[in-house]
Amino acid sequence: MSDLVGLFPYWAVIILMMTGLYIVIAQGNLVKKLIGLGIFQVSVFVLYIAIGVVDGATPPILSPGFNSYSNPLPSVLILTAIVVGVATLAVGLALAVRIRESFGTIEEEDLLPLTVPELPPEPEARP
Amino acid sequence: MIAQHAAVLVVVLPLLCAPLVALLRDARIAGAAVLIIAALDAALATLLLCQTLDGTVISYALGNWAPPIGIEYRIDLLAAAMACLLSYAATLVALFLPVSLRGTIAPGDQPRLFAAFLLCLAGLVGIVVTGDIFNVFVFLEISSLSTYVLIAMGAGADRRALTAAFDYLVLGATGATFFVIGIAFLYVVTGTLNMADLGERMATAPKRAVIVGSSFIFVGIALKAAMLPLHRWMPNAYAYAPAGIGTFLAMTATKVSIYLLIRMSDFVFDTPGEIGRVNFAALLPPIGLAMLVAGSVIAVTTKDLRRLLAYSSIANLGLMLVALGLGGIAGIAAALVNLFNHAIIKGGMFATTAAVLHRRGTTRMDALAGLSRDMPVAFGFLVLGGLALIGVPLTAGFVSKLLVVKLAFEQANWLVVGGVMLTSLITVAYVWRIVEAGMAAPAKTAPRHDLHPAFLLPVGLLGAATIGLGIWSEPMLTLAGRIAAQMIGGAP
Amino acid sequence: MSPHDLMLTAILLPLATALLIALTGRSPNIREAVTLAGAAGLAVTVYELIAGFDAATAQPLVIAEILPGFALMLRAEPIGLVFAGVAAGLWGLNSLYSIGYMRAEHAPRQTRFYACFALALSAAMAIAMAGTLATLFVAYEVLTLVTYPLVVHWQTEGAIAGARRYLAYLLATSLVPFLGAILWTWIAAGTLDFTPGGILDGKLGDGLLTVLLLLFAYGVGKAALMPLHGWLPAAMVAPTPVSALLHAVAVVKAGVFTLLKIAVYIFGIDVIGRGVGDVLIVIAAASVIAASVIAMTKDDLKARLAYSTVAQLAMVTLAVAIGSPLAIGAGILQLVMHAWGKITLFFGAGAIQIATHKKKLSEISGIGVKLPLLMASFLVGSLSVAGLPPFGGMWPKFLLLEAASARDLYLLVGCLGLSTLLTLGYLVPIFVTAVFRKPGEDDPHALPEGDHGHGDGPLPLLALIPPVVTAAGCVVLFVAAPAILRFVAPAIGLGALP
Amino acid sequence: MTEALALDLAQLPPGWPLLLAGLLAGLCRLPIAARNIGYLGMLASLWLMFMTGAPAVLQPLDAALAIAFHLVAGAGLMFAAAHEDRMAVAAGLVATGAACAALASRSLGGLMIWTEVIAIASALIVMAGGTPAAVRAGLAYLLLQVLAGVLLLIGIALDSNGTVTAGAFVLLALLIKAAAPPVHGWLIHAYAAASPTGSLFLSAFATKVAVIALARLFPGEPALIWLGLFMAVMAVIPTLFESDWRRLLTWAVVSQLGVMIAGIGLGTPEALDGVRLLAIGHVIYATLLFLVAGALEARGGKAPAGLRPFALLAALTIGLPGLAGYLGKAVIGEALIHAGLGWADIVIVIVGAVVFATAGLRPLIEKFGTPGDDRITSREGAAALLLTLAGLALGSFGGALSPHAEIAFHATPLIVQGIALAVAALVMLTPLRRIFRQRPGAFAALAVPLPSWVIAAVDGFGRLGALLDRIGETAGGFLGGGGRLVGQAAVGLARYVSVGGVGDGVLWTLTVLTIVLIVSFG
Repeated sequence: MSDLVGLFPYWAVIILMMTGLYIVIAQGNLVKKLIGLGIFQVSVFVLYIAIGVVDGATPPILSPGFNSYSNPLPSVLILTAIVVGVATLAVGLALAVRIRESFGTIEEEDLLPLTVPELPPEPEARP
Repeated sequence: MIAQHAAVLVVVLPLLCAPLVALLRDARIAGAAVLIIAALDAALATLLLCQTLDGTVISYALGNWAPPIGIEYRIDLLAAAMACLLSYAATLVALFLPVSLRGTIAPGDQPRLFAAFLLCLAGLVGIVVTGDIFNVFVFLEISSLSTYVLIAMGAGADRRALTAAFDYLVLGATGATFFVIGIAFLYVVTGTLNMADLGERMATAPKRAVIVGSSFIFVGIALKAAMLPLHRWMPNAYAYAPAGIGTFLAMTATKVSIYLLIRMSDFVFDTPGEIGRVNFAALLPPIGLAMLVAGSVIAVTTKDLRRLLAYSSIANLGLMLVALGLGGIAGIAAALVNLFNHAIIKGGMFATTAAVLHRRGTTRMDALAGLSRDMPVAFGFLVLGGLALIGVPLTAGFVSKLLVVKLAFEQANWLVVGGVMLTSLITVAYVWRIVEAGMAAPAKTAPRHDLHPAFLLPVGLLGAATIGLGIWSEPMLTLAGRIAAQMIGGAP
Repeated sequence: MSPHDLMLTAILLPLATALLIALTGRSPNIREAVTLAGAAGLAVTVYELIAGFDAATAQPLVIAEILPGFALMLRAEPIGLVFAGVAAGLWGLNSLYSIGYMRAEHAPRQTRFYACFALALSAAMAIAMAGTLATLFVAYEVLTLVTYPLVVHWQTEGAIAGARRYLAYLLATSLVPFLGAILWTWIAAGTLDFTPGGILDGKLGDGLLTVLLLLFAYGVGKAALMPLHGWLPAAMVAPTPVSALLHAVAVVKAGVFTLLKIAVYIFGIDVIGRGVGDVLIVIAAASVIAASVIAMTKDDLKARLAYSTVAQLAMVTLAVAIGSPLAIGAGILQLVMHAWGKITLFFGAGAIQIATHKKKLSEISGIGVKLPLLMASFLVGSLSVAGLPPFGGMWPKFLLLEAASARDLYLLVGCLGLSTLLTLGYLVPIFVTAVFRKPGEDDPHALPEGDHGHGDGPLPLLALIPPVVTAAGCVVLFVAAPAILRFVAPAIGLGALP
Repeated sequence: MTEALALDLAQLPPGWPLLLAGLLAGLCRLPIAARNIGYLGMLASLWLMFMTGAPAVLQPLDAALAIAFHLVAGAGLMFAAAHEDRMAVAAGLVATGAACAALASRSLGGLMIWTEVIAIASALIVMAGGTPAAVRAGLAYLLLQVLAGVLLLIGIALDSNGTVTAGAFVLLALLIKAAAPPVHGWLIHAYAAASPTGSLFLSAFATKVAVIALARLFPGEPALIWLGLFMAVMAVIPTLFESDWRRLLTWAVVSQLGVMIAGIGLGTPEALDGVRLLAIGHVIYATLLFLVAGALEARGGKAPAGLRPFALLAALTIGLPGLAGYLGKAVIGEALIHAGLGWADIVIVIVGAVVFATAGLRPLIEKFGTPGDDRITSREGAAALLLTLAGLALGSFGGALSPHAEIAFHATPLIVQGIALAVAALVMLTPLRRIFRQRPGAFAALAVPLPSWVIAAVDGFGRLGALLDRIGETAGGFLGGGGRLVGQAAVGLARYVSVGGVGDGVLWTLTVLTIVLIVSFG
């Protein structure tokens, strides 16, 4: 039972991951899918940070008076991961905007019939 | 000096030049710049290949931080060969990219497209060159993001490129995140990110974490390699991207994932034939055969030439996975031969399709009528590529298919033998759809001008390589053999 | 020139001719001259090869090594040279005929036609000179692909459909059963080289050998063994000179030639003779009878000749299946005799089509009056294919009868006798209808007496000479047959001549 | 077999000039040119065979038969002058050459080859008859002769490894070619349907060569005697009732062949000589009769002036001693008596008499009633004269050919023959001949196998072919349908996996992850 409490962060990771994936799968709106994706990536960040924690150690920021720090490497990795996450979100949202402009909708149900492979190609409707 | 730093330069050069190209005003200069950069990159890659040809492994510590702390670039024969493939592909595509973009992309946007193209090249070469597993993830994301942008750029010709890019983005991001989760588990139990180190410490690591980690990594790579259930993004991506980009993706995108599969299974987990407990022999042949059959069958029913070639690529990927699944030095060598030959054949066909698109504005099958009369040279190269796909002797396709079938025959794996041979019949079906579409009498007499001279060099080179490697396949076989031996022989 | 150079020239000369034809596409006369020159050159080269051939000094010539053990290697040996002689000999005649035919029909795309023709011959030569099963397979595939543009020449809807079926059969049979059999042989015997006495003896049990032989028999789609013969009638959409090439000179001959070489150099004659070929004997005999019988029902001349070819080819397969040296000798002779006999018939059918624009048997009653010489050569061709004595066709049937009776296969003897009668049953009526029946006698939509057919252009001389020459060839071959048999005897271990 | 064909140019078969002439005649347009080539070829062949001192390939009797063949060819050429039939002339010459070569061939193989050539040439002659019936008869002729050829081929193939059945096949083949009873119909229909010139050439070669071959290979077969006698008697009955002269003659030919076969059956050297003599005689008088009948028929049944004497002569040569027909029959008769089969000799004499009456006298009386308007051409007269002289030469100087021939001058056979002829003449000249009412095509049913049967037998296979074709189609359709079904199923499955929104993609990713986990942990 005691280690169950200790595993709290990992439970958080799993919950966040599942909600994130659920949103991506279930939601029809493209922007909501991106939000779900964001949540899913956040769960990974939490996982990495949870790995690096050392009991009784301070976060890995050099400051006088503390000599035991948590493992800095996961935190560093997550910096990069966050940058990647943000970039992906940016591109995703940009795409959503362009889809809204040319298709007039960002609901997946409406988009599907318009993007059937058999249709002849139509150039994008310039605003 | 250059030779010594070639390992990092091959990545840094396109990475740094990308923003510079983005800033250029004039599209023509940007196009030329991309060509020069790609050519330089190819030269560097060739240099690397020469250095590693005799088996030496170049280890380049970034910023002089010694591994396992610092990020280390390990270039062995496989990495060098893949780098060459990527940079040569980029150079060939750069040759005709400016011409093929003229109709669809506004001149103002073209420099930014070239920048994304260079970024994608840098990312792919980075994956191949780096020895650090998290670094692989970073480069994976760089290449993926630039690919999403490149595909979205195809919206000028067909607005469905946007939704294709969006789908690929969501799936790609999910796949990459799975990959990172996998790395997290491996890092937890081994404490290092350097692949070579991972390989050594993996043996003593606790089993469950390794299994979960390896499963996540396998699924991440599977998604990037468009394995069967996860291949939705690929046909739309190849079909709706601008023609030149489609060619580059066809020659490189999924090949890098196959590289990762080989790298992970033989290098990181040092257990050739499986990643952690994900046993290749059990998993890959069924998936490969399923891809072979599904890809070929849908290819027969597609209405657009580029979608047909995309599904054909799925089928060929299946063949590579089957080869990997058969395992052993011969298995990996067969997979590599397949990889390189398919890149050449499919590259040639996509380039020809780009030329047809440039002239006729569409690649729908019914719009191909009269191709044999109006564009005989293009039609000739399409037929040549088709024959190579079928695996007709004197073409590279025959060599690669024969290797896989002979290996399966020797292992008395009748399912694979039967599967590969029967799907070559389905291949005949969809290749002959192209030939007959080309031969049908054209509705109206289109102007009789063949493919644009810019396409002639890449298409010609790739066509010649298809035939050349079909007859004189000895160099390709020795290269693949050496790589496989190096893989399986001594991991570090 | 050394044998090796001769072999190379035999293959490269048609290739060069094809290129030259492509270049001189603009001016038809030069292009035709190039074709004829190429044909003549090839005939001389092959003649020198045959004349200068002796088994001792025939060394292999390796060109390229596609895979370790899967090499492109040439080696001259008697059976190959006989096939090369047939193909080279008939190319000139066929080209002469094509010039007459294509110009009379004002056919489009003639440059591509002649170029592909030359390429087909180059592939046929490569098949003839192949030293390993690998080279033979490569040349076999090239022949299939090179003849596709010939079959689809008119590029009408029907032509494309027919050509599609042609290619589907040939590629499907060669990519799956044939390649499978080659791989199985490669792994079982370790090598693919053609070695006298065969390489499979002792490597596989008799049961497996039978299966392998069947795999080869059906793998070689060009031998058009029944149920898988569909491509041959389908290829009738091609212009007649192509049908002549396909069904008499190159394609089907390559098929049965492959079976002969596999029987002699891969299995070894005595291995097949041990009873390995018995199942194939039954299939081939049934195929002979069934094809001849179906041929009788065909009203279209070329379809009838196509089924006749299926029947005659099944006889060579029968010879392979019997597996005694005498039978193999019969197979080789049938290959030669059928080539000359059948090409005469196709020339005849084509000439009838040019002169009277008629394709059906029911329509051609009474046209013999205008084409006496053509119909005479058609009769000679028919009798030779049927196997009546004064013409070459008699030899293979007689040797087959002898081989069959030597192995006490009396039912087979009956079959062969019946097949001669059936062949007469479907070939002679063509001659009889054309020459002896009055126009419109039993022709439902006969033209009224006054109108002798619209535009009955006179038969161009170029389309008349080849049939007569090949008909004469049948008679000459009747006398030359023992010489051919003696030339091939050492290779197939045939002791005394019958 | 191969030695039979070791045809180096020096040692060509005896009849080769005729073969060459036949081919050339076929090619040139002008009938006159064709005939001149024919004469040239004939003379060259004769000169080559006998004058150049070439080794005596043929024994005296066979040589005589060869000369007879050449005479027939000559007569045919002369007769053809009046009647336009180019195909018959060319094919006839080829048949003559082939017949000579067949006589000279030493081995069974050579015989088979040349009999086939005769068969092909004769079939062409029949088909050149011009009427649909002629075409059918010709086709049936060819099919039956080729069947015989094939049986011969099988016989040769079998006897190369010495099985007993070989002989049976060869015998059966030769009997078919010699128009033995069950299979004699082809001769009746073929000779009746041919053109007048054609019938001249036909009657000589095919059957005679077969008879000579039988004589060489199967002398002394007891069964043949009975077969021969039955054939002779059976064939002579229809001649009584047949009104059409040409069909009547064909029945006469069959009956005379029966006599020859009976002689062969006896097998004694005397009998064999008799057979050969009868063969030579029969060649001459049969051709003469066909010539006269042809001339008559060509003029629509009204006899031209000047034909009557030749018709009389032709009738006489059938049986009158001293002429062609008598000698052979007498020798065979004597041979039968010596062998103790006296009654058989009487049967032969009676048959001979009846043939003389029905084939010779009756038509003479009935058909030459009202003289026609035009005269016979000089060529026809010359041809008839040539043949009668030949008959005379054979009849009187037959002795030179074989020792047994001198019995022709013995008293008893002369008397018996004389009585028989007298009785026959009596019956024919008086109104008694009314009892045998004549109508054309009498006893046609006996001329089994009818051409239509033979062709139907071969075409019957066509129905089997149509059936197989249909089976092929349905099987193809069925397989095609099956193939399409599997294809659609595969496409449906493949599409199910690849179509759908992004969400499905991620869902699939999760499922794959779970599968991989299970597999790895498993």
